[in-house]
Amino acid sequence: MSSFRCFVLCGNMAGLELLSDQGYRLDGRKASELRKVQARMGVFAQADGSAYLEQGNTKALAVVYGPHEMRGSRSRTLHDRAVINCQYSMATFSMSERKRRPHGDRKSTEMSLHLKQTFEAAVMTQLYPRSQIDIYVKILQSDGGNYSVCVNAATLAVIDAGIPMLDYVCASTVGFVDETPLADLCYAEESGGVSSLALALLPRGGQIALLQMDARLHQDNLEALMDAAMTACKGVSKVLDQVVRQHLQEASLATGD
Amino acid sequence: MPVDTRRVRGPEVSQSPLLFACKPAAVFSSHGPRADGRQRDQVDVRPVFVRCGLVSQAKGSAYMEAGDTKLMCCVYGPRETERKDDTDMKCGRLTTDMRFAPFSCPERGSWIQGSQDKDFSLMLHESLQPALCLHKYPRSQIEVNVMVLENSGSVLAHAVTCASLALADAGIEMYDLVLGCAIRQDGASYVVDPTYAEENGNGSDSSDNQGRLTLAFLPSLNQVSGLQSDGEMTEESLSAGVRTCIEGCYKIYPVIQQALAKAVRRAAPPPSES
Amino acid sequence: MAADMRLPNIRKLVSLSLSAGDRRDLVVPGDVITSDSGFMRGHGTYVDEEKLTASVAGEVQRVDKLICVRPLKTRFNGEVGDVVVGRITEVQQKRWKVETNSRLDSILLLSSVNLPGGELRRRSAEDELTMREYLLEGDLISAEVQSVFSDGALSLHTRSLKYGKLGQGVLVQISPSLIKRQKTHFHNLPCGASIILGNNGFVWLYPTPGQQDEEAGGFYTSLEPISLSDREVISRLRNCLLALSAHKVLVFDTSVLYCYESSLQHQVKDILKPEVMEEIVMLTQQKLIEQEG
Amino acid sequence: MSPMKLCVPGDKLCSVEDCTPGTGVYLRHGYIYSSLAGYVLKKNEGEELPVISVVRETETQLLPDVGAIVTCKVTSINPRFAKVHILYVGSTPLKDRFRGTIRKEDVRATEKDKVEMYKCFRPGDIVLAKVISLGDVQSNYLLTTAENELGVVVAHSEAGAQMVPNSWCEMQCPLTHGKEFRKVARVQPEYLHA
Amino acid sequence: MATVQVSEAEKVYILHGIRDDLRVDGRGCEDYRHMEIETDVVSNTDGSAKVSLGHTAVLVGIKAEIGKPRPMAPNEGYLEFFVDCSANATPEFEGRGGEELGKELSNTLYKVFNNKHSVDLKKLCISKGEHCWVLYVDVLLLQCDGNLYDAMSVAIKAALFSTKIPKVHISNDEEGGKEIELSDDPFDCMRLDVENVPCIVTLCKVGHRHVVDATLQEKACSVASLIISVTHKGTVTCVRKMGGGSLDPESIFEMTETGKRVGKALHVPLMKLLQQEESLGTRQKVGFLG
Repeated sequence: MSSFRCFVLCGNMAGLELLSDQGYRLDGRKASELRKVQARMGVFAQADGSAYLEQGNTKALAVVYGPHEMRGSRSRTLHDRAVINCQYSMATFSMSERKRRPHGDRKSTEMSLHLKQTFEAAVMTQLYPRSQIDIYVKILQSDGGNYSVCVNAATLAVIDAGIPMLDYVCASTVGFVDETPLADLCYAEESGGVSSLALALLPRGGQIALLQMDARLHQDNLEALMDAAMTACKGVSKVLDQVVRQHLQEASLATGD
Repeated sequence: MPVDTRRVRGPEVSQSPLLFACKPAAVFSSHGPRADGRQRDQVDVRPVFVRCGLVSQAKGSAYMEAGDTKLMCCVYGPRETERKDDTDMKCGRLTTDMRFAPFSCPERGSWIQGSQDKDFSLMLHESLQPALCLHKYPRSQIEVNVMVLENSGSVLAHAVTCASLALADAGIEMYDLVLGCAIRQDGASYVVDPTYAEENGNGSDSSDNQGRLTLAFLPSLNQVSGLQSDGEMTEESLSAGVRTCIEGCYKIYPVIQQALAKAVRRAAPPPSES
Repeated sequence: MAADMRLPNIRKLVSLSLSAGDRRDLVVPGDVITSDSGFMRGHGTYVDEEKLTASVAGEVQRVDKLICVRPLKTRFNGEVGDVVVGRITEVQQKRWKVETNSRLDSILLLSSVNLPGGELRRRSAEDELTMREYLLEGDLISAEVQSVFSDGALSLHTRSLKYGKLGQGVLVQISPSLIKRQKTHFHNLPCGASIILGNNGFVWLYPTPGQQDEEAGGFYTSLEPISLSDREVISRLRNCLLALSAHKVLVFDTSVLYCYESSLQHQVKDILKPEVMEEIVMLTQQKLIEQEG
Repeated sequence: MSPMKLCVPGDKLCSVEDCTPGTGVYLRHGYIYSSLAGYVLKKNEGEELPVISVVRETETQLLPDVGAIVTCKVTSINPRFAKVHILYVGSTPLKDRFRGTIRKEDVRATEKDKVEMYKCFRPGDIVLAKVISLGDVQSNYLLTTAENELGVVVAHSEAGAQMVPNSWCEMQCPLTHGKEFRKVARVQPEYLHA
Repeated sequence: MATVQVSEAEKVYILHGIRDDLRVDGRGCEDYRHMEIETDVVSNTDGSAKVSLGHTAVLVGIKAEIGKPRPMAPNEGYLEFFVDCSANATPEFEGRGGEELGKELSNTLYKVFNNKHSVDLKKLCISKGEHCWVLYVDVLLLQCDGNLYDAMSVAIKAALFSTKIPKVHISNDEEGGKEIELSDDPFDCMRLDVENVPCIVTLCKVGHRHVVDATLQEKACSVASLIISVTHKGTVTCVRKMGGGSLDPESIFEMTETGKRVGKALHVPLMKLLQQEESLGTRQKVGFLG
């Protein structure tokens, strides 16, 4: 099945410059500017924690169940800490071309693993021996930076579930074009041949939870790119902080005594 | 998409020659008698031929022919459940599997079970389960496998009948037999136990009362264990259809009873009365 | 037949509190609470470079030298003496596993229940095999936390007449942090029904028993139909509890009762409509403030 | 004598006032119905109502039930329990394989805490046991041998010969005269079929 | 499927309540929980809708792609259904856990739409025998709190209502081949007529009565249910008995009668709401931020 429109769109893009002479990007942002982030915590009542996060046109839902008794095979039980179990999936309609399966392909399996590693670095699992924490993330609409958006949404969901974390985990995808680092890439930039790097950071201590790059980049540029990524993550953390504080403020008013 | 590599496959894309045949003039006309001479608007089911215990390996089996529709069913078990996780302690479990032989329909099918076959299996499961005394088989499972050898319409209905026969042959305790019957509604008229052509034909285009209905019925308990329809039907013709199907079930009831009695008699002489 | 369809609206929580400004006792993960080393670290905090830091988002609570952060929503963190309502999930040898919204399934030992036939009965091997006759998977019980195992799992007991298997009624699940700790969690509400406010957020609503006919160690449940008027009260209470929980109002006998009274002008099924919910909760909070002041 | 009546599942046989239900039948609204395809059998026992049941020559599927004596084969042992395959229920062979467990505390009736599984069973032994429970979700059928008549009936020595019981806890190899420990059953003649 | 455990005594309570026409949440036997509907919530689709019914939440996205018509119907497009029971709804659906239920739901949807009038498939044909529109109707289950079928069908109807398929122009090139060109103008699009799209009504038989819009607890007390898909005219496009129990013929007649009545009545507020939303124009979408 061919998607004609997708074809048309890509054709248009190839000719465009990712960064104009005036220093503007395809969607009109400056090089270090982030996309608009909107989020809400506690979207669903049945889960222990849930959050919805939009970063530009990328939209993700994260749901947390647990900590709870191990499900399925008890052999995976850890006696000194909780098991973190992640599943990343994409809605079949999330991209311009329809996906046939929401999850189970190699890319989503890898993404699930990355999420697991990221949150094992931040969640204080040692407080919950023999338990399991499920983090499920669903991309509803994809426009680049899927990993980062998932991490940010999942962070909010974990906080909503009241599970202790050392700090927020904030993530951002950055790229390098024309000697300039671009923050928070969108799909057109990601697929436009930019060497991109994804970073998940615990902003307060500056610890890195996950760092991934699978493109070619000159060693000299790495530092600049890392700096840009750190700044972007800290920018995200400010927004998340606002969301959480607002949520706290609203929700605790009534309980407050 | 799972591909069966062990078999030689045909060309990537092939089409049935039927598509290119000049359309036979209205295979399924909506007036007058039916192609096989049965009456329309009457509970005129095809004569059925049934025989139990043909497959010696299985605990119970049955073969059934209704017109050109031919199918067979094997029952295995009760045996220990394979999946331990969701074993119900108090109840046994019924598993059903219904498959079409690739040559069973006018168009060649695949060996791999498609989603339609899975749907049939599910419907078979729902139709049979209410009739079984599953509580007598704790921690065990009973397997029902149906293979459709030739599809000439009303397959699900006959599969239900055939499966209940095989279950009885296997000596599985049941509250009642389960009988199936199907009808095809075509405007104001209907045909009972439709053939493949009648089932899939277009009927009279003008009317919107076009639908198919399959029912599974427990004759002695007077309970409907399975019901499914598609197409478009008014609520009145739907209710009328249910009544007609029940009547159809009663028509084949004696045949099934006799076949079963014959199987019991053949299996063993009556035990001495003492 | 009634079907109420509408477009979604941005929901606002109802609040009457005056201190709507910045509250300094609210923290988020990573916030430093104090760098004074004289404090003790409680739940929801950790020490990072000698600074006491929050690990969850919520309210800071200080008891003497102990600092805790209580998250808005969390699984039940049981303590000895807590009253819980739970559901049996598994019958094992000598014990039942009970779902209590904790992070591990709680455990009810065969030796922690009163078996029919008196206190001092020895638990024999036959009792082990007939455990299903007392409590079956799916059954609801009320119990008390007897002890907490080293891994954090709770051990329950039902060795008091007020605990045991629950009969007919309705279970409402809300967040454990919305349950106010009180002297008693069993209430016979004047509106004609009784309530067990489990500390674990499981709330059990049931018709007030006529006379004390507790027998057979609480394993007997009556299956007689309950009168329509009792049902209506219970359904109303159920919906009120959900309204309170949706607006994060602390749940205890008085707040439930005020909410019940405020809802009386509406039909039971309408209480869950967002605008009705808002109105009722607003009225409830007004009453609560009046009563306090 | 009239030929025996045949019935199919769902056939109404009689009212409960006339007969008491036996096997292969079920009760519904005060009537007895058949749940099997087979022959209707009425048995008169004394002055009480006759028992009505439906029988088939091919044995109806038996499942191990609580209280049933089963013959099984030990497949594996560990310090806490022995795993077995149930082969016979009473004297009826099972068509399919069912698994069971004999826990350490169910091996014998006395001195339960001194039981050592390796001194009671070995893989390959044929054991008579009684079903005590259908077990729960994880476990299999729970069996016991805590009666004099229950325990190992057939065992082979390391040399491969069938051993002869010496005492209730010992068996001897006829070839090497080596002794091995077993929880030996005092075999009742009616169970001797294996 | 996400099931809940209910004790015997709770079942009795629910059963008697339904007998007295007062359900646990105060509803009568034929009342729905309140429903929130919004269309156009995800933008990578050609039509979408989000529906929440009690705590059940469903998101439907429709994508139109160009494909080849089926050989049996060369002048018609077709619909493909897929139901994703995501782990978001319940951990039971993790991995392949939701596949079975998803299959069951999508197979039923095929049946529901297996008739000539629900969607005008001829309109989806672009050039006979060569190109047609294929509408992929993807249902995403976000939370389940009972009555998936009804919520799903309402969401599908709303999503189909909001679907905008771009206009196509076919031109012949020199070699006699055909070229398909999509209209760039987002307003130059084709809308679907959803008047005849049916809604599903699930009737749960509990005790001697039947209820609509059963919660998970009520579902646990029911032995069998009947799903009926009904158009606004009252035509039934699909009936299916679900569950492990059986129904006596009389109650089937009662249930189809109720199903038809309730189903017919469901279309009125739904269409009103969809038109109302349309008339509001470019309103700020609430989506998941509400």
